[in-house]
Amino acid sequence: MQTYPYLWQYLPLVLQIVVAIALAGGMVGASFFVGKHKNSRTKAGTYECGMDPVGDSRGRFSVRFYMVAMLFILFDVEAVFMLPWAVIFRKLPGLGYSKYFGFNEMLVYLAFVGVGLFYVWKKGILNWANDKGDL
Amino acid sequence: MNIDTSILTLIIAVPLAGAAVLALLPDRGNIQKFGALIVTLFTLLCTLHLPAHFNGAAPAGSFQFVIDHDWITAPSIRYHLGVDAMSMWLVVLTAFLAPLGVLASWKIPSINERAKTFYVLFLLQQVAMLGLFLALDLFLYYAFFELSLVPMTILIATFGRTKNRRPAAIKYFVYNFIPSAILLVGILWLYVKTGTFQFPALAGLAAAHNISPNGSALGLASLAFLIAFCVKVPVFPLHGWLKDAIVEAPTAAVMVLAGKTGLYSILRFSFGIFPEQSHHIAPLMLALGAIGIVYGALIATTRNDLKELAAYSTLSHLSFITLGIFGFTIAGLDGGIYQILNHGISGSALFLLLGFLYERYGTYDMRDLGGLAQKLPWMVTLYVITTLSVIGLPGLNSFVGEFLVLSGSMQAAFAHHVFWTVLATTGVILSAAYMLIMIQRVFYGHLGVTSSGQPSIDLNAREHTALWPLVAVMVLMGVSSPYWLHTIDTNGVAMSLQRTAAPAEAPATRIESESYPKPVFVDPALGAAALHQQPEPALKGARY
Amino acid sequence: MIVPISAYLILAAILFSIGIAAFLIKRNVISVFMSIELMLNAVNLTFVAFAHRWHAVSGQIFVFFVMVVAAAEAAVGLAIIIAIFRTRQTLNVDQINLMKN
Amino acid sequence: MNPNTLALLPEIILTVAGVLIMVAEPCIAPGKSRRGLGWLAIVSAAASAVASVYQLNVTRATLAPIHAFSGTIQVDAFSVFFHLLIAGIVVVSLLGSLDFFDRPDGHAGEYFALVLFGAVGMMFMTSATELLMVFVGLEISSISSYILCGFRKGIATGSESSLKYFLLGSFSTAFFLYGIALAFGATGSTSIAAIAMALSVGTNTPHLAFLALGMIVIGLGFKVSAAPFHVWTPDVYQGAPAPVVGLMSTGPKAAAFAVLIRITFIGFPTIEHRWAALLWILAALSMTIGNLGALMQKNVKRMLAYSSIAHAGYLLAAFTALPSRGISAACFYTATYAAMNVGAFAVVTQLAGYDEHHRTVEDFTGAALRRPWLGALLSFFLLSLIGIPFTGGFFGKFYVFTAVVGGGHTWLAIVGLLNSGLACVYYLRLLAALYTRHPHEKGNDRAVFTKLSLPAALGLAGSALATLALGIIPGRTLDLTNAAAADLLAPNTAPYTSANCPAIQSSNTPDCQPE
Amino acid sequence: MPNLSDFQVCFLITVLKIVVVLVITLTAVAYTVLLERKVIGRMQNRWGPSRVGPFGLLQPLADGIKLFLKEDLTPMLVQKPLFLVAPIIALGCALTSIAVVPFGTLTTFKGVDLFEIANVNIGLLVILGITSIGVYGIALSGWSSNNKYALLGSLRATSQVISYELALGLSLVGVVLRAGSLNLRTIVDSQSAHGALSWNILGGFQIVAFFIYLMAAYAETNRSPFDLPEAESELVAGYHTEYSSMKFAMFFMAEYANMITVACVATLLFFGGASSPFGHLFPDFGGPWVHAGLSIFWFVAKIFAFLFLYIWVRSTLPRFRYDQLMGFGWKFLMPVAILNILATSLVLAFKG
Repeated sequence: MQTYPYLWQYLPLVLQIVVAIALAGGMVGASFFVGKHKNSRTKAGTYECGMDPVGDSRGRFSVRFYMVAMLFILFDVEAVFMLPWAVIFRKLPGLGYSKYFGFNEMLVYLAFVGVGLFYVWKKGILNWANDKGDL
Repeated sequence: MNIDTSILTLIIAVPLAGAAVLALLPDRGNIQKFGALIVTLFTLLCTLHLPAHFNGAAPAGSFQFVIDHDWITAPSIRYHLGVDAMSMWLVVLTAFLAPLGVLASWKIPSINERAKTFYVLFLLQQVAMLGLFLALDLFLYYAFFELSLVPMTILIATFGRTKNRRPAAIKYFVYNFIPSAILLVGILWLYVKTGTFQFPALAGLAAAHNISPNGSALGLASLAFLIAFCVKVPVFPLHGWLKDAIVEAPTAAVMVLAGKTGLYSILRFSFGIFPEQSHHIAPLMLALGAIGIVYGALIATTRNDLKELAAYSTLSHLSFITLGIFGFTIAGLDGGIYQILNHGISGSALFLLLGFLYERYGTYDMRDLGGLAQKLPWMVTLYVITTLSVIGLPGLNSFVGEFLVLSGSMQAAFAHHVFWTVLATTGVILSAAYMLIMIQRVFYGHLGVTSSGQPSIDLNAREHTALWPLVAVMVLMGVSSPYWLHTIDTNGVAMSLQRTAAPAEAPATRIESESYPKPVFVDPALGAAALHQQPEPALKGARY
Repeated sequence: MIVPISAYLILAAILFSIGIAAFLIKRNVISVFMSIELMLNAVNLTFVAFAHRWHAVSGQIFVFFVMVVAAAEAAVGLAIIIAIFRTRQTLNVDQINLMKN
Repeated sequence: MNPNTLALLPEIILTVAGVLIMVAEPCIAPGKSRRGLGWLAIVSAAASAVASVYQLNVTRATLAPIHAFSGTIQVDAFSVFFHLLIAGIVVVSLLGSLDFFDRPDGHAGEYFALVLFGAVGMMFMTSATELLMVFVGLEISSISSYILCGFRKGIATGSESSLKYFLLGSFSTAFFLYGIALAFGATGSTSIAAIAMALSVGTNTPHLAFLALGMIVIGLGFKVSAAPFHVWTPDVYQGAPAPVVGLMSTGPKAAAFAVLIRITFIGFPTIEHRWAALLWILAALSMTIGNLGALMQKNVKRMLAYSSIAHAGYLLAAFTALPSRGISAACFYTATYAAMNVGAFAVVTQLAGYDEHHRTVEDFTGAALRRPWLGALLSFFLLSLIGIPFTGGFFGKFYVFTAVVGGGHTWLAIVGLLNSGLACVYYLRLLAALYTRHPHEKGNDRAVFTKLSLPAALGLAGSALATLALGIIPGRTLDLTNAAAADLLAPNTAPYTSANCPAIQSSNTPDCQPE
Repeated sequence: MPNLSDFQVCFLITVLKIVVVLVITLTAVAYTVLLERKVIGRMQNRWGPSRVGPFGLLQPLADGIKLFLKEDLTPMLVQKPLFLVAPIIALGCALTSIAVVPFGTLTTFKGVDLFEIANVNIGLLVILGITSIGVYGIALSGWSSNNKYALLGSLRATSQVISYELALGLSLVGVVLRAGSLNLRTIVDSQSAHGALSWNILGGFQIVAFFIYLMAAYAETNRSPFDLPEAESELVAGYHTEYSSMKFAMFFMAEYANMITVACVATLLFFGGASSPFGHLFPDFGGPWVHAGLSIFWFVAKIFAFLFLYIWVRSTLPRFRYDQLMGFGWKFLMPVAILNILATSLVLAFKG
């Protein structure tokens, strides 16, 4: 069986990305050239059920969305640590660690994640229904 | 426990403990006043132990009542206290003035409002002054040296007389603190070179030329010391803080403000550690002293404000002492040291009297006063005595000091010393002039605006109590000066000779050892023997 | 297809410098914040390049830590930026100057 | 005890307490007092100090430092000294601010928890011997501080200060990290001892090592607010709540200095001549810029911010001294600076109040006459900051400059002491203001000053006593700092082999090409 | 091809694979739409598309041509670059993540894996990563549209997607724990020993993980019952309100492509991928090509089942309320996923 250099396995992935984006871009471009263009003021206006738009649409929105963004960053990064751990978990005893070493370590780690979740929960940030939470 | 070995600790501890107790006591009624009075009197009592048990026959450079304990090991700092004749008298003087200062502050309304603040700070100031005179460890000395700034600054800032008090306080502190930072560099440099902070050890090393081979570094270090001390005195161009501080500070604080500490430091540390360098700079200092005398006197003649006048008079009289000690003659040094004590007594008396006047009339402006002699017979009597003492009337204390100073500087072995001495002598005349004019303007002539409008009450018992001891001492020191000069003389002789001592063993690596005469004496105390080998003009000097 | 390690380092240095420049020039808080992220990523690139040079995995682990910390910082930073936007209604650093006497 | 647990015992205690407090905070009804949580925080900080002492005893008994986590953590007298210092700072700060945030919208529990987490990061920094761990500790402490800066809700300057601190803090972190990356590149390791080992056998890229150290110094220079990296300090200190400033002007600074000491003296001794010159300049600049800047300030907190820049300069001066003296002096100065600065800010906290109605020097006029004890304490701390004898500040300065002169840098000592002379002007302006009678004394001024609570009094007394003790009986502390220096400079016994340090293996044949 | 270098061979085969896969995927997307309409029609007791071609089989083609020829409208107030880039990102990401999916057993030709475009050892991470990037398409489209409906829709979509991404990521950890690898082929191999019995969902006791994954996958693809971002009754058409013509179609295609990817991942992780459900119950027969063909059959069958489930759910369940949606993700799925990880690792540790 033939083997190729390590980095070559990513080559198809890169190609796929290029092709996919080219395809998507091509679609946009093609439809631009194919479709007819007969613009009018009404047509090109913002769609707001036929009314003229009121106010700026990029104004402020609920701070909860920001909260979700922040929580996501934190918890996602925490989740990232679990994948390498999961990959190596079953090999740990073979590396001279005790049977429950991996589990214990993750228990501590998840305890922190859990505390974080509990805190956020208790602070009412996960409560979307009422504004009791202090935001 | 032997009282002799712990008396110095006691002298420092009493006012310190007193301050702590007063800080905890309530600020009500007369508690603070009487407390301060008791503490200061007890301190005085303790200090009187020193002259009573002082061994006058001890050789120069030796210290008595020494206490020497380990304090910090890593930079080797020791709790090392001791006195010789010079510092002993200064300690006694400081302790003596303190109760008088308390009495002087008795009735001042601004002080009575915040009596606790005032007396606690006053006692802390005492601690710093006493510690400064007693410390033989350079670190400890420096600590007290800087500590002495703090209570005074706060006293001026809080109890200053005019709106100008805050700038005056800051000016006072900054003027003294920045040079003292330089002093610290000097001390550190000394420590790094020698590994010790102990003054006796350092003095020995200096006499043996064993501190550093680097002549210019030594010169700079000595300058670091001298500048800090000169500001503290103050010596002529560095006197900027003096007027403001004296004008603002309350009487009790003014009594300890100038003179003693700086001059003592010069005599002890500049001369003790850097004899060679001090001799080098002496001509300049003589000049500054003489200029300071005349400058102070001239400015004083133009002042209308009594406190300003007294401030410049102080500058003038302190410059006398500078002139005397930098002549490096026995007479000059003895006279200088004696004059420090004299100025402490007479100057304090003057400021007390000014303070009493102010309590009565609320002004220091001579134009508002006048014609008080009729109304205040006791005050005028004491005022005149004090003034005469300040001027240097024979029979009173200052005469002895000034005479010795002038004769000493006349014999000094430095260039232009005759010129400077003559210039200084004109200062005596000027001094007499402005002091007598002051008497005339305040006590004689027509009644002033203020003095006519106020009821005049002569000195009361408290004020008499505060003043008479001073007057008594003036007379005593004037007529029986040998008692003091006898003890002080060991210091004077030692200092005048320090330069002649030479290294006992010059290490081969020392470069400058070639520029000095052959090693003869190790102990500066034994340096007197060198007299016979050196044609020293000072030796012919009048020895009273 | 061999890229010398110096190329990675130079690229990283350039990115880092761009980050510094953007930090100093940009006026929008978010842009400033992003320039910091750019600097951190330049550092990551450096780490990876050096990890390759020394055949040491520690450099790559470091990248992991840097990313995590950067994320934590980003969360806090966003919170702070939101807080300041809610009180001041601006994200221009020149207008956030209440304390210049 | 498991060495891993033992090595992190103080941190573990603080973490557990912090987590408990954090979890408890939202469970307590809003509006209820959080004092209990505060006391828990204080007790845990004290417990961590006890744990540090225990660590010290263990190292004394075994005559070896505690190594943990494959040599990335090392607990010796040096780390213990800083652990104790940080624990002390935290205890005093918390005592002084127990009631500060205790108001309906205060969330004091979060404050306590964040302070503890910050302390965890700082302690971690001081015992980490691996740059990666240092970085993690640095970030833990920094992120807590960023949040704490803006902790007062609805005060615009607070969030502004928080933002500035955050932006410049992250900026400096990037530099620090880049320095680590370059150090890794120069030596193939991020362990401080291994870096030293690799540099000692010679590297083909000596300039890279210096560049790395330069970047690290820049990064840490921001953290300790050394000039010219100080620009954030005044704004941040002005906007942040006073108790937080007291904490963050001392704790993280102490930790950053510990790191700097470890990195420079242990990691890069081979290029000492270069970084000593660098730090000489930084020190002189910091002192001068700090003091000159402080002279212009009217706002008390801004003034103290500049003063802290100047003090960073004095501390940096110690780095130019010989290692044993320099480390000891730097440690000691850190302690004294912490004692007096925490105290000063604790008093400012009390005098200025939550909303800081009293913020300029003029606002403090006569404060000492109305509140004699607070005024006396503040003046005491100010005197210590000036460097008046019989206070810690004086002895610290004295000790540092003895070391500096001993290291042959007399001119730096002169610059430093002249600067301290200059510094007395602005300290004194405040001091004199405290004791000046107000030109038109207002009777209602008294009401504005809050009453001093018992914990605050305890905290103030603690820092005042510490400042005094460091000035009068510094012997014990000096023993500890000397032991710290000795431990740090002792030949390294960490489990480093050449296997951990690729630079040693391949220093002759650098393999720069990917396969 | 004897005169071609290794690299050129590899490159050519790869390009060929990509073209084939993309064609199939896009066709599948088109016919998934048809399938959905048909199935829902039947479930709602109507016919669904039936006019264009036999059984309406040409309907997707007709739709495509119609959309392609429509006027490409760019409203005045949009931020043009972002407005253009958003659909490209959405579709590009959707089409990219299929690259690491192995749809058949390992069959190599000249050392190149035929049934997987890119056999990378972190395949699972690649899928997660590219899916995350897809969020940008949604966020940017809403932001650039300068339309309140679009903005709200995209905000909702974004926060929903990133929220459920956590649960999704965590649910996969159990599978990774069992397989000890992030390589999708290895994961599939780890559950092909005994057919359906060794699938993660059954033999691996990852049924909890599967359900978490299922919920999260619905939310990730903005499908009913989590299709709040495009809730017609509230937001017109959500984030693609302002899009028309092909750009609108691209969002549509991206959604269905994502559905297919998600179905692929579910199959790979929980249902043994391309392996037969009967394992070794039956003796091997046929050569490698038969094997390959069979494996692809199983794979497609599983995906089809999964897609059918999607459609079934859509026609059955009503839409969530937004607070319920977020609460469900954060307060239920997250903790359960964490517990699942702990339980799985504990069992694995216990078994050694």
